[in-house]
Amino acid sequence: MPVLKTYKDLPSTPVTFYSTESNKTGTWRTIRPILDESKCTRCYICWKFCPDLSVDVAKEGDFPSIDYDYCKGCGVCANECPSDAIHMEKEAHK
Amino acid sequence: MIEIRLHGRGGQGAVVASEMLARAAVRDGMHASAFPFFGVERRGCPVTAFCRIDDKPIRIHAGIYEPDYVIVLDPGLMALVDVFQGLKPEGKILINTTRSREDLTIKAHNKVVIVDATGIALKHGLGSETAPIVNTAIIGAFVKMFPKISIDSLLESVREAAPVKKEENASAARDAYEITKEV
Amino acid sequence: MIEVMTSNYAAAHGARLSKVEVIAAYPITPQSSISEKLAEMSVKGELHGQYILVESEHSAMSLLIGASYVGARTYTATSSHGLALMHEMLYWATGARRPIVMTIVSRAMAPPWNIWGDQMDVIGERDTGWMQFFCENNQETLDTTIMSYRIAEDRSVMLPAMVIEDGFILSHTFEAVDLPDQDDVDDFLPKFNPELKIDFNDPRRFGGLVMPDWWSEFRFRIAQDMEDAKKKIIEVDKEFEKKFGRSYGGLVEFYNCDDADVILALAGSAVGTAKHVSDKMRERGKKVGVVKIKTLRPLPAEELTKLNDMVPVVGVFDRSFNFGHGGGIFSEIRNGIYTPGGGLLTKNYVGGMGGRDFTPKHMEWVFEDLLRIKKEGKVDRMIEWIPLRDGTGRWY
Amino acid sequence: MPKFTIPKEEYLYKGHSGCPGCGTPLALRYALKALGPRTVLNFPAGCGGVVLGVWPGYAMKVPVVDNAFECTAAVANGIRAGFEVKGVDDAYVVGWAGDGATVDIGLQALSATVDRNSNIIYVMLDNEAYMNTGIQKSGCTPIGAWTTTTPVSGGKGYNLTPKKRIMDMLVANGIVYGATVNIAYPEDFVTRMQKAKDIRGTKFIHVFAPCSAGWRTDPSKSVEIARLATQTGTFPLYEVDRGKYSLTKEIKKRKPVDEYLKLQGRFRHLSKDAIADIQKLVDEEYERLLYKVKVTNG
Repeated sequence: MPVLKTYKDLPSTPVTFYSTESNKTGTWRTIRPILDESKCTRCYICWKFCPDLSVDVAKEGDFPSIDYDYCKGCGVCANECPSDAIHMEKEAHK
Repeated sequence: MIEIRLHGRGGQGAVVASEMLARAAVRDGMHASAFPFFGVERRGCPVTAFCRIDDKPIRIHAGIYEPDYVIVLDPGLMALVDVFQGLKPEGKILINTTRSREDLTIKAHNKVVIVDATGIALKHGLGSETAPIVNTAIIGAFVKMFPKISIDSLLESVREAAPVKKEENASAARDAYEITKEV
Repeated sequence: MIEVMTSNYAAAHGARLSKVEVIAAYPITPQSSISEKLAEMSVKGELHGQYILVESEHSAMSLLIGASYVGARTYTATSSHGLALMHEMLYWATGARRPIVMTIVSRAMAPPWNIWGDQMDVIGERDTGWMQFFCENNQETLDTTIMSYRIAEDRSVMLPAMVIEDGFILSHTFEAVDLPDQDDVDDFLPKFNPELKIDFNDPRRFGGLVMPDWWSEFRFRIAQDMEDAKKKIIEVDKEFEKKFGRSYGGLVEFYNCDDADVILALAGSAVGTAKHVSDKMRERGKKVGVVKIKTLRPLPAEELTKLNDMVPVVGVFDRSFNFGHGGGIFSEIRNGIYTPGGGLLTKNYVGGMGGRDFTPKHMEWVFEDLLRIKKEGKVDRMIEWIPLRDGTGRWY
Repeated sequence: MPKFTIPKEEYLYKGHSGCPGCGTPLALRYALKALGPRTVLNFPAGCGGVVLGVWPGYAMKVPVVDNAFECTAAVANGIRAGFEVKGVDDAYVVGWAGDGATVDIGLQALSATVDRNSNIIYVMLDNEAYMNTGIQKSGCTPIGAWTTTTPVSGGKGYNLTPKKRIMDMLVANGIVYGATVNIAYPEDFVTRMQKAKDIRGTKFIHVFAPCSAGWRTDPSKSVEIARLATQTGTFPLYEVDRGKYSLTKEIKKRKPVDEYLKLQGRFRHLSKDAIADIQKLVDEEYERLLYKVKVTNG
C-alpha cells in the first residue's frame, strides 16, 4: 500500500489499494447482539444472514462468534435465530 | 459572528437541530446560516452540522474550523471523533450525558454544560431507547447558554421544523431549557 | 415573507412562484431535494401544472421540449452526470428556441464518484447555447429562477437558461430567504405566450431539414439573439430591483473595485467568501476587489474589458478545469478582457473542486498572491491549484 | 451435525458501508459464493457501489468497475467482448445495478445487450426505489408505497403505478434465462446463480432486497420482511429457462399481504380498502404467473 502524501503518489486513475477491513463499522451500533452458546444449535443461520459478515465460524462444527469490530447492531441475527440464542443489549458507552 | 458545531450520529437529528437554531436566530432578528458536513450519511455514522449566527448578513460559504460552541448529541462519539478540535479557547461545550463533569475525561479546559437530553427525549417519546432523538432537547439547553436566541423563538422554530411530534419536541426543548443552569 | 430554507428549496419555490406548467423530475444527488419539494407541493395542490416522474435526465429534457412546443412553461433540475446525459437535448432546446429554465445544482464529474460541489458540469455545457446564470446565495437562486423565465421567454431572446447553485455549499445550506408574493411575481412575469407553438389552426412542422444554403442564417439568428439577451438581462434585473428591491447586477457585479489594486473574478457561492475576505483585508488597508460573474453565457465581454483600465492584475478563481487549457471561467474572463496591447496580467486559481472546502484562509492567500504579482509586475505561473497536496507543505 | 447450507467462502470484506440491516451485502455475498473468484462486476451509481466503500478501500475480493447510471449492461457487454478477444473464456461478467438503474434509465442498454445475447449475468438489486439518492420512486416502486417523490398528504399521493413487469419484458426481448431470487432464501439464491452462470448468453437475475432506511422498517426485520414478500406471493420465486416459466419456491398457502405491509412504515398510511386492493392485485399477478407456468410448459 503506497504512502499517499502528494498527487505524485497517486495512480493515474483511482484504483483501490486495500480492503475495507480498516473501516471498523462496529462504532456505528447503539445495541449489540449477545450469543448464548448454551442455547445455540450451530445451525449457522446467524452467519448466513449477517449483512456485515460479523458472525465468524472458523470451521464447520464450531460455535459462531460475533466480531464486534464490525457488527453494526442491526439485530437480524437475533431476529432470525430459531433457538433464541441471541439477544440484543444496549451498547455500553465507554 | 458566532460559529456552532454539532456532533451526532446519522438519524439523531443534528442537521435538523442546526436548521432550528438558524430559524430561531432569524426569528429574533439576526442572520443565520446552517449546513451539515457534507458527508455520506449512514444511520449510526458520525454526523457533523454547523450554524453561523451574526447581526449582519453572513456571506461566507465555507466550513467552520474554530467554533465558539461545540454541542455533542451522542457522548459515545467522544471516543471516535475529536469533537473539540479547533474549539476557541473561550469556546463553550454542551454535552448530552448523565455523567458528571468530573467523570467526563475532557482534556479541554473550556466551560462544559451538561444536560440529560436523552432522558428528556425519551420522557417525551422521541425516538427509542437505542436511537433517541435528542436534537430538540439539546438545543433547548443551548439557548440557555446563548440567550440572544429567545426560548419562544426556539420553540416556534422547533414546531416549524420538526418533521413529526411537533408538540413533544417543543416540550423537550422547553424542559431542557428550564433544567439547564444559567451559564 | 422570510423563511429559512436551503437553496434547493428556494429553487423549488422559484419554480412554483413562476407557475411552471410541466415539471420533469428525476433524482440525482445533490439536486434530489428540489424534486422532492416539488412532489410535496404537487400533492398539496400548490403547483400549477403537471409534475412528471421521468426515467432519466435525457428524457426529462426531451419531455420538456415536447411540452414547450405546446406553449407550456417548463422546468427541471439536475446535476453533474444528469446534465451531461442531457447534453444532446440541450442543443435541441436551443435550436428549437424553447425557453426552458433548469436549475443546475453543480457537482463534480466522475470517475471516480464524487457527489460534492464543483462547476465541471456547467462549464462543460457552455457551447450548447443555453444562458448560464450563477448564484451566490439562496435568495439569488429563487430570484434568478423568476428572472430567468422573464428573460428566456422574451420574444427577442427565446433561449433556454440554466440557474446554477453550488452543490451542497448552497443546495444543502439553510439561509433566510424572502418569498415574494404570488401577485407580485404574476405582475413581474407575464404568462408564457410564444410566437411559434403547436396550433391546429396554423399547422406547421417544427424542425425539418435545412440545407446548407440556409443553415448558417439560422445559427446567426441564435448568435444575435444571445448577444441581444445581454441588454434584456440587465433590463430585467433592474425591473426586478424596482419590484422586489433586490438586484444582482444582471451580467456582472463590481464589489470593492473602485480603488482596488487587484481584483479577483469568480462565480457562485465563493463570491460571498471573497466579499467577506475583501472587506476584512480592506480594514487592514489592503485594497482588493471582487468581480462577481453573474452571467457566463452570454459572456459579458464589454464589462470585462473595463478591467483593463481598473487594475494591473486580475485573478480568476475556478471550481472547474479544462485539461490542457485552464479553468473554465479563467478562459472566459481572459477572452472577455483581451484588448490588443492591453498589459493586464492575469492568473488562474483552481480550487474547491469535488467539494474541497475553499476557506477564507485560502481566499486571503489568493488576494495576497495577486498583490505580490502587482508589486513584482509579472506572473510566476499562470495556473495555480490551491489547496493541493503538492509536497510544498503550503497547505499540508 | 452442524452444516453450512451455502458455500463458506466469502468474497465481500468486513467494514463495508451498507446501512444496518441492508439487503445488498447479503445479495453480494450469495451471488459471489456461487460465481467464485474469477468474476468481475460493474456497478452504476447506486447503493451497490456505495456499499463497497470509499477509495482507497473497497469491500470486494474480485475486480469491480464503476460506470455511469444508464449503461450498466453496455459496459458489462464491453467487458465480455474484451475477454473474448483476449481469449479469456473462464471468467464471469456481472452487470449489477439497482431497480431504477435497470427498469428506468438503464432499460435501453439492457434491452440491446439481451438482443445481442451477450454472455453476461445482469443482476437487478431491487429495493423498490432510488435509495442511494434518498428514496425516490422508481419503476419498481410498488403500488401503495410512500417515497420522497410520491409523498403522502391527506391520505393521497402515494405511488399508484404498478411495479414494472421487467421479467416479462426481458423474456419477450429474448433472455435465455431469468430468475427471481430473494435474500431471505440464500440456498435458492445460490442455486439460481450456479445454474445461470454456465448458460451462454444474457441472464437476468431479479434480486429482492429490503432497504430498512427506505422502507421505514426495523433493521432487524429485514430478512423477515423479505421472506414475507415471497410467503404472501408479493414477490414469488420462479425462473424462466429458455422461455419456460417454473416456480422455484412453492408457496402452498399464501399469507395475507397485510402481514407483509404492516411491518413497513412506507405503507403505514394505507386504508383497509387500499390494502384489500393490493391483495387483489397480488392474487391476480400470482394467478398470471401460474398461468404462464402452465402455458409455457405445454
